[in-house]
Amino acid sequence: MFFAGLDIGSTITKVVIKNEKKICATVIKPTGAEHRRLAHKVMEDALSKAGVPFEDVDYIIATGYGRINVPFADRQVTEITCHMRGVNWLFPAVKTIIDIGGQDSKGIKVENGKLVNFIMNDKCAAGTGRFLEIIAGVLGVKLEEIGELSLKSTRPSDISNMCTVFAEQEALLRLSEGTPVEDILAGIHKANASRIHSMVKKIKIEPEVAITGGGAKNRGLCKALEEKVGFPVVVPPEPLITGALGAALIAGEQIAKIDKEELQERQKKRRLEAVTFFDDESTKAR
Amino acid sequence: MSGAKSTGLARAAELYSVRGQRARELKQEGKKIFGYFCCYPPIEIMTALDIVPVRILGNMDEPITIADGYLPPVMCVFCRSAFDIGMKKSYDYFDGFVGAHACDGAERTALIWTNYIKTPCNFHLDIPHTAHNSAVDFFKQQIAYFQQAVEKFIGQKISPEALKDAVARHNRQRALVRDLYDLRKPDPPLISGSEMLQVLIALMCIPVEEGNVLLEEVIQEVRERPNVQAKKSRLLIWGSLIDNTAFTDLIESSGLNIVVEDTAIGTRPFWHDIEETQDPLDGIAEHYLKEVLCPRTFRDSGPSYQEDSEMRFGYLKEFAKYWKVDGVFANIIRNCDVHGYEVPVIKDYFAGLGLPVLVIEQDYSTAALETLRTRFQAFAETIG
Amino acid sequence: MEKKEFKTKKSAKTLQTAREAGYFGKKMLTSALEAQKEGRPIGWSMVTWWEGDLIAKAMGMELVYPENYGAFCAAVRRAEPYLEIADAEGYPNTLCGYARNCIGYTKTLADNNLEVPADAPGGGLAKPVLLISSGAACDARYKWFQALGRYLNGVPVWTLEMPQTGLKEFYLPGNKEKNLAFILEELKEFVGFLEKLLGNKMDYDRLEEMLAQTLKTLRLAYEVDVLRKTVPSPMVSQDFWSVMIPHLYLPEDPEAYEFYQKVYDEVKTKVDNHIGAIPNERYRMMFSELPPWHSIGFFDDIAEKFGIAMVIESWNYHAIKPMPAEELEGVTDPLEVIARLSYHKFTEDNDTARRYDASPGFFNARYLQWAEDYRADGFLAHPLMSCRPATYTLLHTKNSLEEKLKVPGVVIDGDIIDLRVFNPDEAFSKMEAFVETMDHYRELRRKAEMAW
Amino acid sequence: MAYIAGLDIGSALSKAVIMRNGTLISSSIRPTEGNFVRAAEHVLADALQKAQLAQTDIERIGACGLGVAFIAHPFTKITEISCQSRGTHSVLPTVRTLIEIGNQSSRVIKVTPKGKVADCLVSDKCAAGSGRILQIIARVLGVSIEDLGPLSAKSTHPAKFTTGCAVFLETEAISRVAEGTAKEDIIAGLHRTLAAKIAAMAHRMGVEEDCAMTGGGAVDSGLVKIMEAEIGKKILAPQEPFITAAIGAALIVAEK
Ligand SMILES: Nc1ncnc2c1ncn2[C@@H]1O[C@H](COP(=O)(O)OP(=O)(O)O)[C@@H](O)[C@H]1O
Ligand SMILES: Nc1ncnc2c1ncn2[C@@H]1O[C@H](COP(=O)(O)OP(=O)(O)O)[C@@H](O)[C@H]1O
Ligand code: SF4
Ligand code: SF4
Ligand code: SF4
Repeated sequence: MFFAGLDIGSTITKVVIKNEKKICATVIKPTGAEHRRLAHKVMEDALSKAGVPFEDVDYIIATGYGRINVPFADRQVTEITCHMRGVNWLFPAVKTIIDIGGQDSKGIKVENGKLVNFIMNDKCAAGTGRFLEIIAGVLGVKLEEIGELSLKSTRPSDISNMCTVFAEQEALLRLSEGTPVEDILAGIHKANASRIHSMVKKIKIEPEVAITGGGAKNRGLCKALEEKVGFPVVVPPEPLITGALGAALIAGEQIAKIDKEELQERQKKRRLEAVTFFDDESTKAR
Repeated sequence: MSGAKSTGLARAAELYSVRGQRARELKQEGKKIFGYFCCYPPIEIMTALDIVPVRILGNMDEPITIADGYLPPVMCVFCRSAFDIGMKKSYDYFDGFVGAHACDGAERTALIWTNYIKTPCNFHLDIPHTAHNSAVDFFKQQIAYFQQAVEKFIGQKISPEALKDAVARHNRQRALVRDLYDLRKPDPPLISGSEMLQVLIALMCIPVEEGNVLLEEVIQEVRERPNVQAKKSRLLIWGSLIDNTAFTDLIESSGLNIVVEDTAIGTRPFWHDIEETQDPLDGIAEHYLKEVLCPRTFRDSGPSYQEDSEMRFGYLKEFAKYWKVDGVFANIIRNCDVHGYEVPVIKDYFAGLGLPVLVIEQDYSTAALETLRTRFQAFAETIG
Repeated sequence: MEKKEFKTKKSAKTLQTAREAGYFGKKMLTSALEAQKEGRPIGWSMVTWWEGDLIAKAMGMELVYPENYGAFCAAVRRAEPYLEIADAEGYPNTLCGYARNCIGYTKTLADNNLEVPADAPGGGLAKPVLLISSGAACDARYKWFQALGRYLNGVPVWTLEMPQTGLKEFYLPGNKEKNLAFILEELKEFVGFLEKLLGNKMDYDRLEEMLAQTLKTLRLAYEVDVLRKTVPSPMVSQDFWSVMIPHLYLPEDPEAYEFYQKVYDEVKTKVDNHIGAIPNERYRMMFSELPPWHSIGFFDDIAEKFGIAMVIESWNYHAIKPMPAEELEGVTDPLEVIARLSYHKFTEDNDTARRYDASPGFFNARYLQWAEDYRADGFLAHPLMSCRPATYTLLHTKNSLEEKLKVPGVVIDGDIIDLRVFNPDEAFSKMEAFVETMDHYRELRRKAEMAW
Repeated sequence: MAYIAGLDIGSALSKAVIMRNGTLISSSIRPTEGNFVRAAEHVLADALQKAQLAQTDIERIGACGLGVAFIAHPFTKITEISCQSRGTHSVLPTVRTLIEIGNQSSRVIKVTPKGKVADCLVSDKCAAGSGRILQIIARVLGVSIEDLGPLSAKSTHPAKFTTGCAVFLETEAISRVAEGTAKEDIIAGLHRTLAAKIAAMAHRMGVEEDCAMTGGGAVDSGLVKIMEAEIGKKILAPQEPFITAAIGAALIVAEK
């Protein structure tokens, strides 16, 4: 039996294909602005990587920001539940998850494998991965490198503006003043971590704490967050896929609840194809 | 509006979507229209003089622009929106304006309103903060002043009979609303939260008799139609009001059925009848101060935290049981303080009942709704 | 958000007496801590404008004011941790800053078995047996104490009533007397409640004594306000916010009266010798409503740089105008005196409001009157992120002042406690531009032949 | 009478003017591109060259803008608000309300008949409602900012945006493009979102006629039109909406 989880994030799309025992394949690709048409492509990639034909996948769950644009998914589940399940499978002792995605950041509380509380910010780019992307862009440093670079700083500069746009300008001013890039970056990471921390704090941060999402790939950010949290945090080996993994796990559970016939019925109807319609309001006549 | 008169839910939907329409028509026919703020001004007094009471609401679809020159952004967004569309002439057909010292926001908005939006008749109703007996007496006196002011404006006195009759008609409306609420008891409920909201708002902008007819039609229609709702987790909404179906639609399309709402548009104005007292004003004062359960009224504290909560929120336990609620959405319009202060307490209380609570502070704007979808879906997954 | 270190220093008070006022703040806190040691009952009270506190004190309670404690914590930059606790407890972070500070503090108190935590700023607030809240002026003032029930299990809350009729309604025949009767009725209930709670009887003689002293102190505080109309201003807001403590919280204390006499003398000497509080007064401004306690030094900066004297401020915190004699004629019941006194606070500006056709009286008409009396050139509106009542009417007042009296206003966002909003640099550059504005409006007033 | 320079080193654009006796001799605009030192140096050099002057001919420099600290020559710093007000007044003397839409913040300024500031409001913590998005969307769509207006006018179903955040607005606009929403509708939707934000500021201050718009936003006739509808008043735009602050800086420093 095979199950798949697709996490169509705002920035990155992740797929996990699993069987009862192990993860068979994972794929990580940029989402791109055309994500509505591309879900099937990443799925194909994952399938060929796992060597599993589409027909053999028994249950597919889509999650993430673009979860409604996966026509071949059996069910949609929010990324909050999926991250929770994924992390719980990897680290059963974790009680607090801090997920830093491209367009939002979240705090998730887990108890006995159940989602008990969550909080999220998706109103303001400050405190999200996007914030760091923008700063990396103006400073001309690769996103993958800003974390490491920031760790070299000895005197983090003080970034007083919270707004992404203002902070971007502030970073440029510092640069013009001759402040070393690593100090600016360290300051930026501190500011971002503090923003995320003050949000997640509202649901009480209890150990153990895991950081997931693309933000967790950034060691500088993780360190800054750890300092804020006040005790060590764990980071999954591949923090990007916890959502997709959780989705695949839930898919596995779902199968148990469905009888064979219905399953086959579903599989027959399913097509691995692109979304062709747009349900966007602005393209509809009102 | 179409020539052929629609009935029942369709009519409610119409009245809901063009809110001032019916009142404007009635004004053409020579009726007087009064706008009132929040659910505290006694509409019975207006009805007794054949005035049409229209509840002042905001508009979540309309960005707040003009109000920014008068009401600072830290003020309750609902109040700001109401004032904003007031300044944009949405309520230019009012013959009277009844402000009330309900909560700070409502009070200050009303006071400032009268400086900038002129209506022939104005009254500001003071409402005490406690429900002590002396407070009820005081409130009764204020209502009497209100009555006199309206009588003077119309040029006619209200006879005790007329007032009793108005109370009876409004009580009838309350009873019908409760009947309609009963139809949400089955699982899935027979009427959706959005439909309910349309009906309730429709009631708030038409005369009471028309409302009662509408309710009877709706009840019959809902009873007779096949149940089209899907089975989903059952949600109780507590807190600041919701006055736009875009919001309830969002919730109900996220795996939740709204089955009861303890808000100023939901159960609060309708849950208790006014007692038909010798002097009708006694029953009216008692009702609004003691039985309209907005946290703006301070109820004397209980001997312990638990008993205090029980005294204040015991009715919610009943609600939760009666409608077989699975979870609670605590809706806080940003800067609505009287509800904001209750958040931890209400969470404690529902936790005691084993019910999870989703708290959302929202900005009273449909543009910002979509981003809430994930929150509702995740909540549905938590309780599902 | 990361805390920002402000460069602004603590305010340099211009009055000698203002520097001595800190004594009273400490006195309040330490008396309560002593009372606790002695086993006397402690109450936490809102500012009730003399409605409830005198009564409780006459019953032998020692009162502390969490509102004032909030300002204190902010002034010594110790409020942040408490705000964070309140945040974590789930209170929206837009609620009243004083309330959130107090909720945070009370949580630490509860976590410490209701013993005052050793590191509490200023020695902390001792555990109360009663919370006296008030329906006057803002909802926070009863919702907040009600919320404390989570931490002070079983400590009763009593909410005092204060009618708040509209302006027109105030003048309806008989309404005023009915309002007063309602307050009186409630005060009697309150006394009954206290007697039951504390198990002793009200000492009416003591109450009368306290009341007499209070009236004396308030009158004197008012006289100081009158002196402040002088040009150049002998005493600025920075001083007022210090010296108000005794008359606002301890008016019945003979020491407060003595202190105020010293204040009066000092201000009078300055008036007689034409000495301004700031050396180069060029602009006279009014401030509304509650100040950024953490950055009061800002006012010194703008005084120094632009010659701006803050000549009058904070309606909230001022003593009342003395009541007309006939108001108290034949009134013997001290509770009725109290009812009239407190009610006067909220209605004393109604006649003014009527004259200007500007409601509400308090928070709006008051500033129109002040603008004329104090010859104000400008109005500094300080919308607070977390205090709504003091913010709601600001823009309306700003509009009224511009329209009716050609006095312009400037809006500078900030907060009483929260450091997140106030940015001294930006505020400073706004003031720089506003100075030009005041010049312009001065011209307009001159053309309209206004008195100043 | 000597020459006076006015500099406005903004976050997106740096501007310089050279003036004499209150008349404009030359001006220059160049992108700041994150290097404030270079931008300040070059923009002034450009303006000098156009006027065929040397640095030594300049008696005084008045300057404002985010990057003001990076000007290499001695100068007097003046607040941007005063500069905008004064500069706009000099080109459009009847203006009483000035709406400036810059790259990271927007401002509404009330101007006295003498060109001084009567009141002002600045969006200074959040870039929602700033002009930044215009530049970005123009680049994404491959059109110039001047073209946005005419395109926006053609829209029949302006797109709805669910965010006000300047950063997310950009992301949302880009995904609309990818989804195939018509250019016109995206632009018109953006214009509406921006205009509602800015109009609220304008209302907060009270709008007195005449009104004018300066800064990057003024180049976009579509935004100007929608703003006119929002505030119900005609809006003038100076011929060179970018350099008003620089002119103001020069004028003010000349008087000192
Ligand atoms: N190698 C990396 N180093 C640093 N940051 C990264 C890296 N990869 C991804 N990110 C960050 O992760 C974010 C995307 O995270 P993700 O959890 O996939 O979000 P979403 O689910 O919204 O797409 C990007 O905005 C980026 O900031
Ligand atoms: N050629 C251009 N290059 C850059 N920005 C432009 C251009 N034309 C118009 N703009 C607009 O002008 C804005 C910059 O306006 P400006 O008032 O100069 O801001 P700042 O002073 O912050 O640099 C940009 O955000 C953009 O919207
Ligand atoms: S908080 Fe209560 S009193 Fe205030 S508007 Fe809402 S329902 Fe009315
Ligand atoms: S007046 Fe303001 S500061 Fe005082 S309690 Fe009320 S909300 Fe808080
Ligand atoms: S502060 Fe900046 S990042 Fe946040 S919403 Fe505003 S524009 Fe976006």
